[in-house]
Amino acid sequence: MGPAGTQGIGMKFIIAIIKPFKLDEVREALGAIGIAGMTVSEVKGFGRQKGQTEIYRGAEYSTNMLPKVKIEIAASDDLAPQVVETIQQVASTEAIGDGKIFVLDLASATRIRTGETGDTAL
Amino acid sequence: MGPAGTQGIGMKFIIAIIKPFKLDEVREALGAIGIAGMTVSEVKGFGRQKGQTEIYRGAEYSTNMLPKVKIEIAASDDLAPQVVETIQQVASTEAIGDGKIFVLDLASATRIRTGETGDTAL
Amino acid sequence: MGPAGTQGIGMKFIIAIIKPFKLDEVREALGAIGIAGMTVSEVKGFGRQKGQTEIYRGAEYSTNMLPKVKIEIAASDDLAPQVVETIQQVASTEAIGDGKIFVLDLASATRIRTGETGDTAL
Amino acid sequence: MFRKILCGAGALGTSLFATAAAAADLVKAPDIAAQATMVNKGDTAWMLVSSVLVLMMSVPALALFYGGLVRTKNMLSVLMQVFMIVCIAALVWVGWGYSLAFTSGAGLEVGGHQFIGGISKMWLKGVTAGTYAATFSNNVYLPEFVFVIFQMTFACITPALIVGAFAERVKFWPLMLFMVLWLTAVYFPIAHMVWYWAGPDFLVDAPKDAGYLWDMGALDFAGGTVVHINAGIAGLVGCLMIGKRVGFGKEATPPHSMVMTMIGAALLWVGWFGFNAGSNLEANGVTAVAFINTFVATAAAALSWSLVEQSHHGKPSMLGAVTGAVAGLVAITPASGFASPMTSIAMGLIVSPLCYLFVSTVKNKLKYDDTLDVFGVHCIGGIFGAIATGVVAAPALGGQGIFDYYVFPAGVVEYDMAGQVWKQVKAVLVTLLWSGIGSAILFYIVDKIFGLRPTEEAEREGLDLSEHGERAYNY
Amino acid sequence: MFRKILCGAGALGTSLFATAAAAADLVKAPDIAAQATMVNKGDTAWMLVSSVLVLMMSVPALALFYGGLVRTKNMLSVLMQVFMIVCIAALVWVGWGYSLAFTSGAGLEVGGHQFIGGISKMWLKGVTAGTYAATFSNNVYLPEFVFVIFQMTFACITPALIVGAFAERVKFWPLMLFMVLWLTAVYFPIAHMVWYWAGPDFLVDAPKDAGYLWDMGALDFAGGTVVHINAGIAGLVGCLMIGKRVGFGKEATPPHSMVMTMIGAALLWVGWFGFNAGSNLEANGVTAVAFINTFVATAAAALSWSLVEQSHHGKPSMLGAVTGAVAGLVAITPASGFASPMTSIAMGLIVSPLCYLFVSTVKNKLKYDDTLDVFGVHCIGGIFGAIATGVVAAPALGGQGIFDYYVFPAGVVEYDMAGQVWKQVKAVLVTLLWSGIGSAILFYIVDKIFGLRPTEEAEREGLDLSEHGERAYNY
Amino acid sequence: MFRKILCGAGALGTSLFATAAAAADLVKAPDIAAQATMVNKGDTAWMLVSSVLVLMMSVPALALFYGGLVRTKNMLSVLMQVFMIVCIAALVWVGWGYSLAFTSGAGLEVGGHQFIGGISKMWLKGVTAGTYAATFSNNVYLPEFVFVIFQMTFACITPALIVGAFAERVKFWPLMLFMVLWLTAVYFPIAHMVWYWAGPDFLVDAPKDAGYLWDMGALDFAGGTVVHINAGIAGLVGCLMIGKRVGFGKEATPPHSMVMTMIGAALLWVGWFGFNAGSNLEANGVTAVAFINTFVATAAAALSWSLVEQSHHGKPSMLGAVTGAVAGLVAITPASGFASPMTSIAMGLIVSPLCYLFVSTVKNKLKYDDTLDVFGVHCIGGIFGAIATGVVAAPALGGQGIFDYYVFPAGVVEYDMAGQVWKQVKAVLVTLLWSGIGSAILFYIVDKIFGLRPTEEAEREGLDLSEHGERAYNY
Ligand SMILES: Nc1ncnc2c1ncn2[C@@H]1O[C@H](COP(=O)(O)OP(=O)(O)O)[C@@H](O)[C@H]1O
Ligand SMILES: Nc1ncnc2c1ncn2[C@@H]1O[C@H](COP(=O)(O)OP(=O)(O)O)[C@@H](O)[C@H]1O
Ligand SMILES: Nc1ncnc2c1ncn2[C@@H]1O[C@H](COP(=O)(O)OP(=O)(O)O)[C@@H](O)[C@H]1O
Repeated sequence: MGPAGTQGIGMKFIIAIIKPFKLDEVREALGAIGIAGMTVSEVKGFGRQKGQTEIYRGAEYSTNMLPKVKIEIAASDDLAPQVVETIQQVASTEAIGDGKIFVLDLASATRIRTGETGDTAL
Repeated sequence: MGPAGTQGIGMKFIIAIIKPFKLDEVREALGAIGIAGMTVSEVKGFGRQKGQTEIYRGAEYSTNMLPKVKIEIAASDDLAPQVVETIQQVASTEAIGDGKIFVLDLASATRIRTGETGDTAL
Repeated sequence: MGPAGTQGIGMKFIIAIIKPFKLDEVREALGAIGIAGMTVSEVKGFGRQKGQTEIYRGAEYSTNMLPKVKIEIAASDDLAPQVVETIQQVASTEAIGDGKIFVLDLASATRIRTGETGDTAL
Repeated sequence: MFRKILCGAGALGTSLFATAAAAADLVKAPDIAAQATMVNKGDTAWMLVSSVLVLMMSVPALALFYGGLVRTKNMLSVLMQVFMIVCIAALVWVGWGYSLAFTSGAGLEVGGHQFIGGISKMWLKGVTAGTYAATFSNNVYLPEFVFVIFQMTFACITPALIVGAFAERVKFWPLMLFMVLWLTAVYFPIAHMVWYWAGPDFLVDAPKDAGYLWDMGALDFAGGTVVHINAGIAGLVGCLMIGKRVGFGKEATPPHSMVMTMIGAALLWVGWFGFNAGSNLEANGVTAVAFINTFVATAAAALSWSLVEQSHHGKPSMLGAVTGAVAGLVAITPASGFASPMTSIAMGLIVSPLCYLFVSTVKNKLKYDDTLDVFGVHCIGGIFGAIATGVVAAPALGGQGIFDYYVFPAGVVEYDMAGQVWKQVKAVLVTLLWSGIGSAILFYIVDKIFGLRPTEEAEREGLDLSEHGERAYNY
Repeated sequence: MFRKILCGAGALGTSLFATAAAAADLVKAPDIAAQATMVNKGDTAWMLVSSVLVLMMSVPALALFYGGLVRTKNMLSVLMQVFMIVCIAALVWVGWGYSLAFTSGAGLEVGGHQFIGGISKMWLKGVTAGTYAATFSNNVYLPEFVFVIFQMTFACITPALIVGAFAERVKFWPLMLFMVLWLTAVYFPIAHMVWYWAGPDFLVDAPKDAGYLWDMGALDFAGGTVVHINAGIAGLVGCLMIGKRVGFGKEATPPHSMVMTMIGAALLWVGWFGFNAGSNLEANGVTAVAFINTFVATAAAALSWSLVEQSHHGKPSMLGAVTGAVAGLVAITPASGFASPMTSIAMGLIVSPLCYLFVSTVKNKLKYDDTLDVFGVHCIGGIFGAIATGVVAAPALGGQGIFDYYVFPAGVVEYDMAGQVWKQVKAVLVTLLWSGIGSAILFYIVDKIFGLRPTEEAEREGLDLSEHGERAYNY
Repeated sequence: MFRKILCGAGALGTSLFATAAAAADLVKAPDIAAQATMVNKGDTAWMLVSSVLVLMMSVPALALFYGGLVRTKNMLSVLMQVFMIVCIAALVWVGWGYSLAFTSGAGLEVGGHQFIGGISKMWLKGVTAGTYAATFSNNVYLPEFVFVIFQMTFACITPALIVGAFAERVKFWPLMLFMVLWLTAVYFPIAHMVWYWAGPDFLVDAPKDAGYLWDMGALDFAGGTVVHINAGIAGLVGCLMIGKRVGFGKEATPPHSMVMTMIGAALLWVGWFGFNAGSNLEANGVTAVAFINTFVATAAAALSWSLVEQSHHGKPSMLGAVTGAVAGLVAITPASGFASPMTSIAMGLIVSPLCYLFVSTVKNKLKYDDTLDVFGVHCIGGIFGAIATGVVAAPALGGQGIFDYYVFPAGVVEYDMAGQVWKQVKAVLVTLLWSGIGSAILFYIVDKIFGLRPTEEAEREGLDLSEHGERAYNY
């Protein structure tokens, strides 16, 4: 629908779930390949990785919910594979629970300040 | 763009907004149909459901923003409808504000630990 | 996959990153064009905007991570451009860091309470 | 607040010598003008400070200790309940509580007065800046208002202790009403039975002018029976009658802020010195005994709970340590002015495993939903402490022994440990029965008339919003 | 810190008998060596503890009470303002404050001294471990440093109260400068007018050696005029002159942490016993009167605010309860050593609806942005309390009455309620005018020269980052 | 807790006159029955309150001050370490600490006793409600338990100070073991050396019955050497031997809750009056001197740190202000009973820039990871304070001077500033060496046998979960 779509400049929306302490490293590495912006949030992850058992007085809470960080990055089709690869390499500790990278197609992007659209908006 | 796309194994990215106290039940039900992982975050929802009026000294704050939980699940095309159905059934209290389930197409998925892609990465 | 897809009524999933203090205004403006619901979360943004330098005893922390608010809105194809435009106009302060609006295609939407799908679920 | 205490030669000497030249000069049944000369400003200062400390135990300490352990959505309800109970109890205390607890009852001859006091001082009638209250030493007095205040802080915290047992699932105003009734029908009578007596300069001429359990010879220095067993059993009854929380046993309910719980526990410890050492009513050597016992029993109990957890779960938790500390404080309370530091340590070491057993195993087995372990910590710890008091008070174990106030001036008596323990057991049983049955009746009445339980929806949403219309945090 | 108090036979007796054998032995105008023998360590202990408690009222109590009510982004600015005001006020106090407030001014004959003291004790010149300060009893003294300290804590908290009125929108250093000026030109004069006098052993020979309002006979036991009305009106002037917050009335500004507010309120209550009961300067029966009045007035006001909210909104909020408690504390402050417990309860019950009216209806009508209701609670509550003091002090109502210090030894006088109320009203008006006008001038000057208001951008970002470069929480 | 103090005519007079008619009546070496008559309840009340305040400094104050500065995932570990150290130290204190610190050592003739006391009072043998401890005034006594308690609170907080230096990276139980050893081998000997002496009524007949540094004439009113230098240097050694945190210098580690840090700092200030003014052991004019000095030095240091930050970074931070306050408290500690308010202000103004230099520049240069600046604030501030004490005690500067206890009754002596400063320097060096070397040996031993450092994974996950199995917050 958006102008980006009509312009035919493809973009991807990349969602990566990583271990929290890897965030700084990932950010630096992405900066190095020219990613200027991203949006980060704290999430809880549920997967194969087992969480710590927590005990409060008598009661044990063994939760599989573990703190993770979610990174969202809009990138042009050209840059996207490199972004995925960089995250995968930097965020990996080769231990279970390192997380996932999901890639979705992005129909359009707009910079609020200027109203620019397409990949110049990123 | 990713190998998943080229492999032709379709995947969906499912976003569900539910009432917080339903989370445990939903997780269990999804586990039962074979969903091994998901990512959860706390959000605030705005919709038809009316929030409580809060009063601080003289001032009343009546907000429609209500605490909700967002679940994100990547699933293969096969499993996706079942996921949607399960969530819909378990999370429903038949009261206003139960939430929504959105499904998007997923272009690719990568497991950070191993670099695997496609639905084996899930 | 979902019935919405089959029904052929297109929908978009709009993700906007804005400055926190603009949230109330944006919500009102969207209400005015008929957006009944949305989901909001607190995120941290990384971009061109420079953050404040924080100093704790000797150590300086100059982070580019700034508090932002993420709004997620599912809307029918018809309404989506208007949503994007409204957000862009209302959230803009013409200062760096105003944020972005991303639009993705939405394959299906379900209302948990009723099980309705398609744009009537929104 | 205790009976027949042996002040020890030195301590007794202290207080006597500070006000009078020698025991020979002691005045029997001094009149009010004489009493005015028997007040020491050091005692007054100490007792006022102690009162401040005990108030701090309720707000903010107990409120935070409890509040940190509930879920975010119920935080304010706990803070509000504790805060408002303190307010209401203070008003009830000056209204009729002080009179019912600390005046001689009608019917002295038939003995009914031994269960409840009279109404002569309702609304503090007759209490002025120039009336005095007795201490545990002959010819040592306090301004009566000081005693009224100190005891008021006890009447404020005891009902507040109860709410932990059914936190997260009770309606506010009915609970407040219950507390007014409970104070009147349960707390004041028990306080009268345990702590009321005519005072050391007067008892000898009116030997029956004392509460039932005091007269029987039961020891309770600072409130093992009156405060902890009393509140603990009321809590158990309440949690059974109100029922389990929605989702109990299914949903995880981890404490929302262990930091608040730690602040609360630390301030409870700090304030408890007013509670225990203040209960000596004077600032002398025995006060210091009560103080150090309170200190080391707590330390020992915190350590001991951590060791139990280490051996049971492989990790000592902070919640465990502070729970142990509170258990130690509860246990030492009735014994604080009687024990020695070494027997206090022993009590601390023992009470934690005991309470741990109740809090983890017994509670899980019996499946009652005592949200914040009021029964497991306060009632069990209180029972242990009350009975152990009979042992550790023994001079043979370094204890302070007991004092005979039926002679003038008061003097030391032989210590009969078995006899004393038996008196302690009887006092425990009387308290359990009176409070257990009384509380059950009152919960029943209030529930029938006003309903104690919020709707399931209100409970799910959290009491902060549904009962108070606010939210604890808006970060 | 009050005038002409009737200590009551017993209380007076207490202090006299503790230091001297009989009233006949009382020494008029004792020299310093004699004063040294008239010090009681119980009083010293009590007054030092009271000072500790009042400091705790500022930090952390007031800081948290206020801080919890602002938005997260301004939390540290509030904590910092309160903390630094306390520090600066302490330095100003030992610099020139004590001298300006508590020495006899120059020009005794022309009366100018009645508005401000002299400079003879600047930098605490001449104050040593061996100089003494008078109390309200003949021949009872305190080490002078104890009095300096106690009064210092009052000079620290009063300016800190003001900042709540314009929280979230003021620049740090200009505010600090304002406070130095305000203490000097507003607080010290008013403290001198209300609380300065030659003392009970000296007044009789120098009957004009007293502050203007003291001399007029206005009663202010612990600071209704000097502290609360004074700070409250300064706050109102400040919030009007600094202007409304950006987004006021449009953006929701719910308190970011009600838990901090509750901790603050509870510790304010706890500390306020030092403030009120400490203001008796001795540890005796009247001290206990001030203490219990402070306790029950607060309890009644908290309950009463909750009842108003229940009837108005259908729910009692925790913020309401603690706001009521603070209103009760404010109201009882000037009356604490004069009222009886029952009239204190009445004052508590009345003050809450009154403040509620201002905080909700009046403020919303007039649309001034008194962020934390400094005017609505402290000024209104203070005015009510100051005037009501004239009523509740009446012995006919159980009050302590007033004492004539113009004879030696001091003795009781007839009580004229109408006359006393009128004196109270005059004292309120003088305070409102002096502080209102003085504050306006000082705000104007500081604003013109340095600017009090941060830029809109800085305000939006929050003062924590823009003024202090830090963030309250990094969870 | 200090030596040879000039109480000042008035202050001395106070205590003497309160208990005896005139100096002529003073009793040399009074027996226990005589001592019983020399106890003042005002002193007892004050010292018990001071003990409560010092306990509050550890829990919750220090725990929160430190805890707020670490990352969320390590919050509970800090709270737990501080809480449990207090518990264990209390038990060790009554076990053997009091005896090793405050009894005369064996071998009085050969001088070995000057470094460590004896074992005669292990498990508090012989200490009862009727034994007494000396103060700094002739013929003024405290119940011995009061002194045991007060000193216990010092033994509790000192080891707790250390943990800040290696917060976020230490194993719990090995740390607890280290603390037991450190108290025994480092703290008790230094306390004995600095604070042990026979008392003013006995020293004259046993002039060698005093600790090594006391005997040398080093002044330490409330613990500059014993507490702050001692803990500060142990912290530095610990942080060097345990090593830097994983990610040190790379990952940002902003404090997780400045609010907790502020609450902690404020309560430290509040409690420190018990620490410093309590160290006078009586409630008199000198107590008030120590109190006001503690107040204004802190205020000056907080202001001064803010000014340094303003000029260096353009913004005064709240963390800076409270860090300055703590630095001021540390600096004034050894001098509190000796300085005047004006020299205390000077000390406060100077100590902040000094500590600031260490905390920012020096630490960053030398790259040691002293997580919470235990060395930079406590050791550096302590050294400055200890040495400056030799200056500010001079009567010429308004100081209290020193007192000669080798005569009876004790009297004033000439003040030799250069000589005194040199004694102070020697005391600092002895403390640095004893504690530095002793700590290094103990850390080494514990590390070899049990390991002090958690695994990298445990550290990354956070000590709350890995060491204690809980989470601080579950909002
Ligand atoms: N199907 C999924 N959909 C969305 N998020 C997932 C999914 N599976 C895993 N995740 C996220 O990835 C994180 C890591 O997954 P996990 O199975 O523990 O380890 P690994 O990625 O090493 O296989 C989870 O904590 C969760 O946040
Ligand atoms: N158009 C939308 N886009 C994104 N999220 C929505 C939208 N509409 C509703 N939501 C989310 O779903 C939640 C529930 O919606 P609401 O309208 O209150 O009730 P219901 O789902 O029962 O119709 C909202 O709180 C919000 O989080
Ligand atoms: N490529 C991107 N992908 C996802 N989010 C982005 C991206 N670039 C910017 N953002 C988000 O938008 C916010 C504003 O971006 P910024 O570059 O600071 O200013 P502007 O939007 O004015 O260009 C960022 O804080 C971040 O949350």
